[in-house]
Amino acid sequence: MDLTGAGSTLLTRDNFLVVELDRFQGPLDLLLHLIHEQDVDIFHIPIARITDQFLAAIQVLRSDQLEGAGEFLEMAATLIRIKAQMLLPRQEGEEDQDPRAELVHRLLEYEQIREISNCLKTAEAERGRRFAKGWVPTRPRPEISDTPLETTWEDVWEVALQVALPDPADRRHTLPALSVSMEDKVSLIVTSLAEKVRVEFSRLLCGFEDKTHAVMTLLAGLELSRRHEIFLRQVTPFSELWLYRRREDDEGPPTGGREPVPEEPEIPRGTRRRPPWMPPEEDEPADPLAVLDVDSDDQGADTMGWETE
Amino acid sequence: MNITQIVEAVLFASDAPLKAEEIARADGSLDEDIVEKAIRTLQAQYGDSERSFQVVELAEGFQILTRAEFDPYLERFDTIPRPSRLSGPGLETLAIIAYRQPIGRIEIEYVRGVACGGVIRTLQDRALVDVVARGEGVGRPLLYGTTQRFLDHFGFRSIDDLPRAEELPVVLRERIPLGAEAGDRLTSEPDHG
Amino acid sequence: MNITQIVEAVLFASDAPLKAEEIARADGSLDEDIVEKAIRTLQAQYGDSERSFQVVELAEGFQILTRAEFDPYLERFDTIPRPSRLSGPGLETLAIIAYRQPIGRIEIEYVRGVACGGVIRTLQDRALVDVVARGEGVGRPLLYGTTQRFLDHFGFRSIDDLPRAEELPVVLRERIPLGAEAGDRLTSEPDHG
Repeated sequence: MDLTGAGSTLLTRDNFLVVELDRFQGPLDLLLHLIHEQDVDIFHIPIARITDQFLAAIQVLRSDQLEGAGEFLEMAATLIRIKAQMLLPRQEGEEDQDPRAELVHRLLEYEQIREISNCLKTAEAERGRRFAKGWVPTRPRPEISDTPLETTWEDVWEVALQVALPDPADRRHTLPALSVSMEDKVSLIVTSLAEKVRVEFSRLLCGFEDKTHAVMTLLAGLELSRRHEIFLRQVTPFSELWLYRRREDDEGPPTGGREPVPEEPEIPRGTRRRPPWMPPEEDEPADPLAVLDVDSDDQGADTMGWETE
Repeated sequence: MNITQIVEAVLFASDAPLKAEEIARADGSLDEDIVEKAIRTLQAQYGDSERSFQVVELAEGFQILTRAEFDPYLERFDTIPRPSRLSGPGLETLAIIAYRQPIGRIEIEYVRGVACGGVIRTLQDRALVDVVARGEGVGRPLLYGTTQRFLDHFGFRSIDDLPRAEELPVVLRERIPLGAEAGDRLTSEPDHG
Repeated sequence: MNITQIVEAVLFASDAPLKAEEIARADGSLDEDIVEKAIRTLQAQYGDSERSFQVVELAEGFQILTRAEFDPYLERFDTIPRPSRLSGPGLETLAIIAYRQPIGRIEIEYVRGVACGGVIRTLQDRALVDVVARGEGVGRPLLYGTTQRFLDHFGFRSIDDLPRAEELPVVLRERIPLGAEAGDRLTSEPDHG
């Protein structure tokens, strides 16, 4: 369709009509505007004039490449078609159908929709003046467990299928200083005492540089003593602290007169079994259980430290 | 602890309108009638004690809302959530859907004369409209209708609260089949002139 | 429209606790003292008329909240509390506990390869798992298992109902001692010899 020719001439002739297309929501909106501007009876639209004005108005569309230009062009085509039909002589016997009928119908309907839109706008504004209680917890301190859980069993199941033991090769071998656990030390003492009757505290610290190990070992010793699994003995202040295995039939520590005889502690160094939890002298990975991947997704603060109760 | 208090607690704690039968679920001693009676009691109590809020019938349910005249005092609080207003195209599209539901996109676009896919999606995102059925025609088009949220957003009790059909001109009351290719059919409709 | 009503409207509509000086912003006629007086008036009115809500002073300010004794009636309304989902780590930890209970934290961490204290606490907060026993071994570790709420939520009658265990990965299916290669400290009583 050639809009350029018709449009440019009409624009000069009807340039009293300045139309900002951005203001319009579409071709029907623009048409209604043109009709109302000129106080035209919607049922008797002067189709030739309105068509010319419409074409002139959408000139800007072509240059601006506005989104929705096609809709305006489509309407332009419809108007041109109606204009042409209006010029044709009515044939005898044919239903007296005004070519404008559909357009009028659409315009009326659209106008109605706009009226309803305005009603909605008013209702929206009125409703907007009233407020529901802002969402607040219904109680001062709601338990997290009070909130509904949307997780389904399927969610759990899917993850369950993925659970696999991590490949030991993938594990990062960082041993944070804080990961000294009393469990480890209890285990160290118990294992050491599995082979012998008693063990020196200092020997339990062999290979552990950090002071934390000493503290935890002492605590483990006290704990085992409390549980009557071992007893502790130190002859004089600052002398070696001995940890003794306690058998079921044991009554208590050896009596004062029978101090530990020196022959006990000696063990062939080379044959001492390295407990599995004890870091070996070499740089090979230590006990995987003591290995903590601190960079992982979990809250890193909770390390494998001493389980508090 | 009496029934009115229980109903009040439930209404108070909810962040959306609740139907009487939903409220009744709070306790075995309640049913729909009892709840509605309790709500009338609350409405009277709030009125008598000049509370700044009321129990309002809304979106086929009940909700406690502040009275409109306090709006000016609430304006400056950013802790008070305000729903955003709809745009012109949004309102137009919603008007068409509200009056002609269930309705497909093509018909909406015919009435508005412009493409509406984006607007409909926005309205769906805001839960004001939703797909309510599929059409019979080619491709079984999606048909849209309004939601409870729509009623809530505009403060309507039900869809009957919309301006009544009698108040509308002839054209809208007639459910003429509309569509992209309905132009021919339309011109053969009885003359509206 | 009086000051007490204005303060009430602001308190009601806000979705966060407000301090007296914040509430005072609603109107030029208000200051902190006036607001606090109004709040005391409201507290008295709500008390006298036996409202099911009250104005509560929290660390962050004032809020209108339902009284705690109505909690049981509010539990079944899904419009009230915000639903939430478990995270990926939460799901995995829950799966491990469900299929291998009772299980200690060290073992869970062994399977997951990461620290799990926080996740376990979250699951405990949600009442999906809890401490069900103490281990026999050294340090008497806490052992976790699933709760009645877990069964209710996922719709199982008992732990034995957990479905399709035969499809599970070996680590969850078989009661092999976890961390066996690391020594027997986790699963067997140390030999006191």
